Amino acid sequence: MSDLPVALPEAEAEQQRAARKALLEAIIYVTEDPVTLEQLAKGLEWPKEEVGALIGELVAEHQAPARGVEIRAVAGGYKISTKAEHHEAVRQFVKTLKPPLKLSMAALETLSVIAYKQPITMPEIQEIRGLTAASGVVKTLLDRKLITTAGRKAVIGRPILYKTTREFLVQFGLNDVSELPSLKEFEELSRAALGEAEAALG
Amino acid sequence: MSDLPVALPEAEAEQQRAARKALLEAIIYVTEDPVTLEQLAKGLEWPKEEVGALIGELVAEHQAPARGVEIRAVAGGYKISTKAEHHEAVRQFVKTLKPPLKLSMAALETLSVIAYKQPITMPEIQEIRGLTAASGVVKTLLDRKLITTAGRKAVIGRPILYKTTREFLVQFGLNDVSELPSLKEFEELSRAALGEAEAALG
Amino acid sequence: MDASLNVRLDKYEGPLDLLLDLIRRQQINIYDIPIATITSQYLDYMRHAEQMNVDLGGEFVLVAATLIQIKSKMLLPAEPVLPGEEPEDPRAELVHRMLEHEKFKNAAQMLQQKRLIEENVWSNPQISTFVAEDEDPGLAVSLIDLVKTFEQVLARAKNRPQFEVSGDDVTVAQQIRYLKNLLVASDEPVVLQQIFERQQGRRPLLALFLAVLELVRMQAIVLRQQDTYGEIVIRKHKMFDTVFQTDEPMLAVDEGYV
Repeated sequence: MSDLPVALPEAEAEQQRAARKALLEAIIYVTEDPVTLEQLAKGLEWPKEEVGALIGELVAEHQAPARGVEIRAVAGGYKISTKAEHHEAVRQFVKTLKPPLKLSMAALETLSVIAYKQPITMPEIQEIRGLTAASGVVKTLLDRKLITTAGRKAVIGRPILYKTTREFLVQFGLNDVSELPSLKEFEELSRAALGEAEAALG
Repeated sequence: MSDLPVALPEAEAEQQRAARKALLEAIIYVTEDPVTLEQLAKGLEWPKEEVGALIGELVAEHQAPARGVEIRAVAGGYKISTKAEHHEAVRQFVKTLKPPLKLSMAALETLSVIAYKQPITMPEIQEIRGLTAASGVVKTLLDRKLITTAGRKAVIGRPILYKTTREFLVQFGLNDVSELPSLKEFEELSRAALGEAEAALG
Repeated sequence: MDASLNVRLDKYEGPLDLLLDLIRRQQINIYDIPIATITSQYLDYMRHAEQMNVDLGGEFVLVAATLIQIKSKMLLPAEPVLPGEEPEDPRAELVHRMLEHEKFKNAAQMLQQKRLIEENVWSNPQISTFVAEDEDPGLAVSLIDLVKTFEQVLARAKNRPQFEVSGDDVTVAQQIRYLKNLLVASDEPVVLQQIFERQQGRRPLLALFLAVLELVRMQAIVLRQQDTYGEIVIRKHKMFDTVFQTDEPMLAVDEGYV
């Protein structure tokens, strides 16, 4: 029998212990900077000794070989991270993931001009974008196989024409270039969005 | 004694199992987009069935009350996050982690129409919602990347078809659109709510 | 009319919403709507909205017409039906539409609850520590980004002449905005000489020169010259985005060069 007035029955105490450990794990998991014992004790209003003891248990449990992450004491606080022994394998795995198509703003602009105005030459792209430098971007798009050449235009200088590729269609989930939303359709959507916003304000 | 030539002694097999589970946990911990069974099996060059079985064990183990994070099936993949039951306490420590996705009721209704009837055109959405102006809301949903275009419908005017995105699944914690409760269930709800006067009177 | 039925002027999303609300608040069985009562309540609401200068839109009028039509049909003797055939209820079509609408309202609420759960869980992926640094950052793009971007390019093209030929009244602030837009839209450094050559007249040229100096002072841009007498190029300073986060620096410039 416990002689403390606030003592809980054993099962209940065990439950509370589990719940507190879980919450500590959750907090250490989400916080960006290592979170200190003091921050945890103060923020949760739990006794510092108890927080320390629970974290000790968490650290030990994460050491098990079947666990992929560990809790480490870093810069006076605690932080969850993957174990060093897995780093190489994780790095290898991340490389196998197909990254989503990412483009810089300049590349996206150029690609949109080519998509809607194809076939189109470099001077024409520059004219529409109002910028002198676009060749680097076109090279990037060619490298990514989003665009390809489509012969030469029969004007002075015979500049190369560019068009979008099959890969472009795949990346943007299109069956055909004719499926591109027309500018008119998009403008109607935008106008409607503006109109409705005004109505909501008015 | 095992009669398979490649079979490992039991202890060694157990060790390998633990190590693989740990690595899976590390990978799911690290990746931002929900990582799929296929990606894991392919990237690690392990049998898909084994990966599935190990993840099943991981999911179950994280359910324990003393664990603060869980592995959830979202958008066809797996993702680690804190448990919803800890949200209040965790929020205190991470005031700025996640900007909330604020959607009006009109946007949510349009989104639900698209989710259940996809792929669907704007006129069809307007028909169901009984409203002429729904395009502004559709634009908002497009901007938030919750829906995207899905080609055009082969009817007069070739209107654009819309469907929900992977981002929609992630934002709403769904594994798959088929996980949505059936419309029939909602119909029964409506009938119960709007027809109950009959029962009371009859 | 019952005083408790005072129309709520907080917006209904549409006529079906209004009808559903009238039915629910009076605990009416949707399969047996007292069409005359509901029609008059509906029209009252419309009149009220009109008095308050609330524009309800065409769909409300359309449903009003439907209600009146149903009401008149119900007054007529029922059309004779063949034995075994159910007599047609003029209200059936509207009821179906209301139930359909209600169904998606429920679905929307379900989505909202799901979203609420997602708002209450956090994830802290660490993938950045495992991705090679040399990968170009860029934005993940979708089809909609493509259209949106093209629209922006065209809008810029439409507005461009204002900067370049508007002659005498070009201000330093305008030139700063012009430079800013150029730099935002371009991955590559901008060649100073080329943009100077595009200016027409002394005043825009002077304003552009002052704009370049201003931007250097604000730490929004840096000027680089590779070789002596070589081309001078403008690049974004690493503070570029910070500088343009607020309108303050622009307002200061507007005041400084009146």
